[in-house]
Amino acid sequence: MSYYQVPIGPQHPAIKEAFQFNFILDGEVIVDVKPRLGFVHRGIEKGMELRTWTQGIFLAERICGICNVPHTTCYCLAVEKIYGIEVPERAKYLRIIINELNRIHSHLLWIGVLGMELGFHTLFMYVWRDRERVMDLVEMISGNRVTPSMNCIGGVVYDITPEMIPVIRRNLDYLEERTKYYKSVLEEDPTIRARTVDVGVLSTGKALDLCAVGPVARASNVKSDVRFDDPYTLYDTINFNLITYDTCDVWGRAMVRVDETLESINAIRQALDKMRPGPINVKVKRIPPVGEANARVEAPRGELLHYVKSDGKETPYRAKMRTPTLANIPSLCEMLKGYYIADIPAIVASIDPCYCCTERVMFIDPNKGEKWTWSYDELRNYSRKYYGVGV
Amino acid sequence: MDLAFTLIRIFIFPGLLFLSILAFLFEWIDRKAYARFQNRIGPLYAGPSGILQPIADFIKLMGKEDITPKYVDALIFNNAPIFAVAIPFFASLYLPLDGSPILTSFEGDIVLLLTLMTLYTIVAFIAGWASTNRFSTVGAARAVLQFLAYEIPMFISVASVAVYVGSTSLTYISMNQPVPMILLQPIGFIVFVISMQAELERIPFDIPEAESEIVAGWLTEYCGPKLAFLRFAEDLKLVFCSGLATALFLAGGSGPILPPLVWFVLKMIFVVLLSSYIRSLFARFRIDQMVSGCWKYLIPLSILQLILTRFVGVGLRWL
Amino acid sequence: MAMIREVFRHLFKHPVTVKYPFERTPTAERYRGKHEFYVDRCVGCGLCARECPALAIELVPSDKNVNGRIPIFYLDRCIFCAQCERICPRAAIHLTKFYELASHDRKTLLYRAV
Amino acid sequence: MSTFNMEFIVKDLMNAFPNKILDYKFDGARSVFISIDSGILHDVIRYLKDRYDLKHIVTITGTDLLDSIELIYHLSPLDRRILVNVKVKVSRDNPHIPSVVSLLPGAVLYEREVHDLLGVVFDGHPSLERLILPDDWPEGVYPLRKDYKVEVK
Repeated sequence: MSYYQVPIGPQHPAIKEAFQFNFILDGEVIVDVKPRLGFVHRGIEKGMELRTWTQGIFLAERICGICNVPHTTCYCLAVEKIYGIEVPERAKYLRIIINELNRIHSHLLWIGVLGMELGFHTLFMYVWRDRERVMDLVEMISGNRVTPSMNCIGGVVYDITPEMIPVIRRNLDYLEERTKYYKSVLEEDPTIRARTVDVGVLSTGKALDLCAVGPVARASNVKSDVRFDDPYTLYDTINFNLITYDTCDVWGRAMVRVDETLESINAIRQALDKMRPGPINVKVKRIPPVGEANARVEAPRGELLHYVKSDGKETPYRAKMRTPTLANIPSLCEMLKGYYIADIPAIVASIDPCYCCTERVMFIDPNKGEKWTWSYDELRNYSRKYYGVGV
Repeated sequence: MDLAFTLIRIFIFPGLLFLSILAFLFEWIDRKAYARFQNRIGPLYAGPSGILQPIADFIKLMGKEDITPKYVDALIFNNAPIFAVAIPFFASLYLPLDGSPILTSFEGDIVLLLTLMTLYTIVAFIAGWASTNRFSTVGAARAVLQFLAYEIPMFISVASVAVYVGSTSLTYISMNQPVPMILLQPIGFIVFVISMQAELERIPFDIPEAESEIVAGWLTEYCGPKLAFLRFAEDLKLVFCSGLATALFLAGGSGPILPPLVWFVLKMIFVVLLSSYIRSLFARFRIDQMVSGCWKYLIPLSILQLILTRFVGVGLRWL
Repeated sequence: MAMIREVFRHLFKHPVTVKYPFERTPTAERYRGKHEFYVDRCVGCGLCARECPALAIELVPSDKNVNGRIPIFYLDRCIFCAQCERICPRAAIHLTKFYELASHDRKTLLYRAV
Repeated sequence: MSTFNMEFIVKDLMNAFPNKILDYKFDGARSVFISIDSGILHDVIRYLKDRYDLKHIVTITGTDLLDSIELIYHLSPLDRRILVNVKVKVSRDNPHIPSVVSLLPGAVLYEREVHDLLGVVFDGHPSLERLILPDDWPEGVYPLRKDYKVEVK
């Protein structure tokens, strides 16, 4: 039986980000998968060591374009643990609100992308139209649709003023109604079910062995959500239930994400009710004491861990971040075996890959054949001379 | 004098020029309706509300560099677009646009038209195979696989109309339908529209060029003028298929006060809108689901329609 | 298939997309766009240049204040995080709601207030 | 043993591996750093895995401490309630440590990442190829080591 190898990526119109999977095929059926990452690896961990603590927040935020709020929350939580400070209660609720808004925005984005991968462009258009409501809310609160940069070490930067609350509530009601409609579409539409039910199956045992995280694990009946198990920023005072499905397939992951969006909506409502007026951040010294800490946050794609180590200097000694997508890659390779080429986009999309999360690249120049590193000054002067800007 | 008149008829008025304008118009209607179904505006800037957008795309593609990849079977690769445009053009000449066919009409010209459409799929296959690119070979294989699935129900539903009206000449059928066949043979019309959607390779049957899996299927290696011609061929096929549907099921040019040509184009636009509506309702099927779906559902339905026509139809003949 | 009614209803709804250059969707009050620099308020402390995560602010000599330097802003490198606005002791920097910064030449993206 | 408390685990480890546990430090209510001698890494992980069901490895963090390389294995149980971080030191010039992929299959990518960026060799790892760095990255140059200078302003 002859196999032939179809490389999908690193540049492929269906896959938004640069990663490469070598699929060993037997006809149209996938026999084996070999991932090759590293195409958008940007050396952020090394970059963190060159930036001051506050500048690190903005770098952490640019790890991923979609789930940037959890990255800043996790980084600030870890650094606050080193400082040993307690964030004011209102700031904690504001963090819950902005995190859950980010989860809704990320999940709706993913449902649209699933529609696009399955060739259902209308669903993509509708879902992304409704997602604009969440983006407008984030813009209203923080001033920027995509990178709110809401967190700072010691609390939150932007506050929710009383006249914003009715606008938020009205938009949440609209979003709830639309998400319920999309849930019914995902449940009833025969073409979607034909392409997603029993596709990319990941058994519960395999999900546990390969340490899958987030909706991928929860769709294989693994009860793991950092907001419940290891609550941070007052998640324990919000009662909302942990969604799991036992269908273990792409459809199950879709339903987990849709239900989680509904849960996030009423989590925001509870946070809005429980919020009391008060300070939104605490002033901190510029340099934290010596020490190390790690913090975990439930990003839309799964459990996210930040580990930070300080040696009393202006810049962190070591900052490590493990993004959920990296944890899901072994499970993804497991899921792909035995399915058709046509299922690849649906299965790959089902773990909601965020490859710029997983990657951090170094600066080298292959065509000159050698590697050299530049200081920031040289980099900036080079770019200025190159563009002839006022030097 | 008579020769000049027929030449004008073939090349200018209801012939090639008019058909090309119709092709661009239908693409605009299709894109505008598809956008409105998705709550978007659709083409907007080129010409009044974007009506010149298809022509703008065509000219832009014509202006691009014409690349023939090295390892490609140049002879077939370069000539495939020409065949792809010629086939729908030639087939559309048989449509009874203004009551009488553009070129001629003879007994059995339906069979010719359907074989021309089969020929188009063969052209698509050899074009995909000739471009030796992995994605296009998979796309070409899928095009032929899909062709096996939708051809049979399409032929049977056309046959049941021919059996009912008692002739296999397109003009005769479209002229002497007592009542538009869509009313008499609804199942046949549904089967025809679905297989037409598959023939035009539109969602939910655009598997041969499914961009999320195999880039652009058999079109992957084409760019520049060749791609412009292939896109233009697809628009022409849309014109031809909607014309065929109109002539067979919607009683061609006959209609109360308006001249037959206007009626014919209006009905074609209705069929295009219907196809665009279907396009916005479905996700793409997988190739094995599509083939099994056609064999399990479409063929029995079309055979049922044939049986109904044979027995029930005759009873209604005196209508 | 399940969206038959919904899709048909949309045929008669007004499209949500906007004809951009002719119509614009309003931006929020707190939108962080192009900087606005009040030369008279600035004392040339240089806090903004030090704090900027993207190193997009540079201090150039000028006679406008006692420390003899004022910041200039490289908008093509700036990430519009408004950290300079927060850190400035004299509120000399404010990010306006202007966001149309696309240009053919990066020199136009160098915002030099004076 | 649903409500783990951290002191109990540390004490249990202490008497299970007498004087091999170097020191420990609590990091918040549900997380602890435990430094151990690199020789007993496998036994400690197997012990934690069997007794406390710590099957989920979150990640492996490598840090260059100039005199040695420190590896932290962040482990957490199936219901993710707590974080036990096992710290191990490895010599800097030829860092070798047994791979834990046999115990925790999920660690296969993390070990390749640490190998790429810090040069730690995990003996027994099924396929220790390059994961992140580009193919033409020179051998022996490990970006996350402190001696890899990217000068700063």
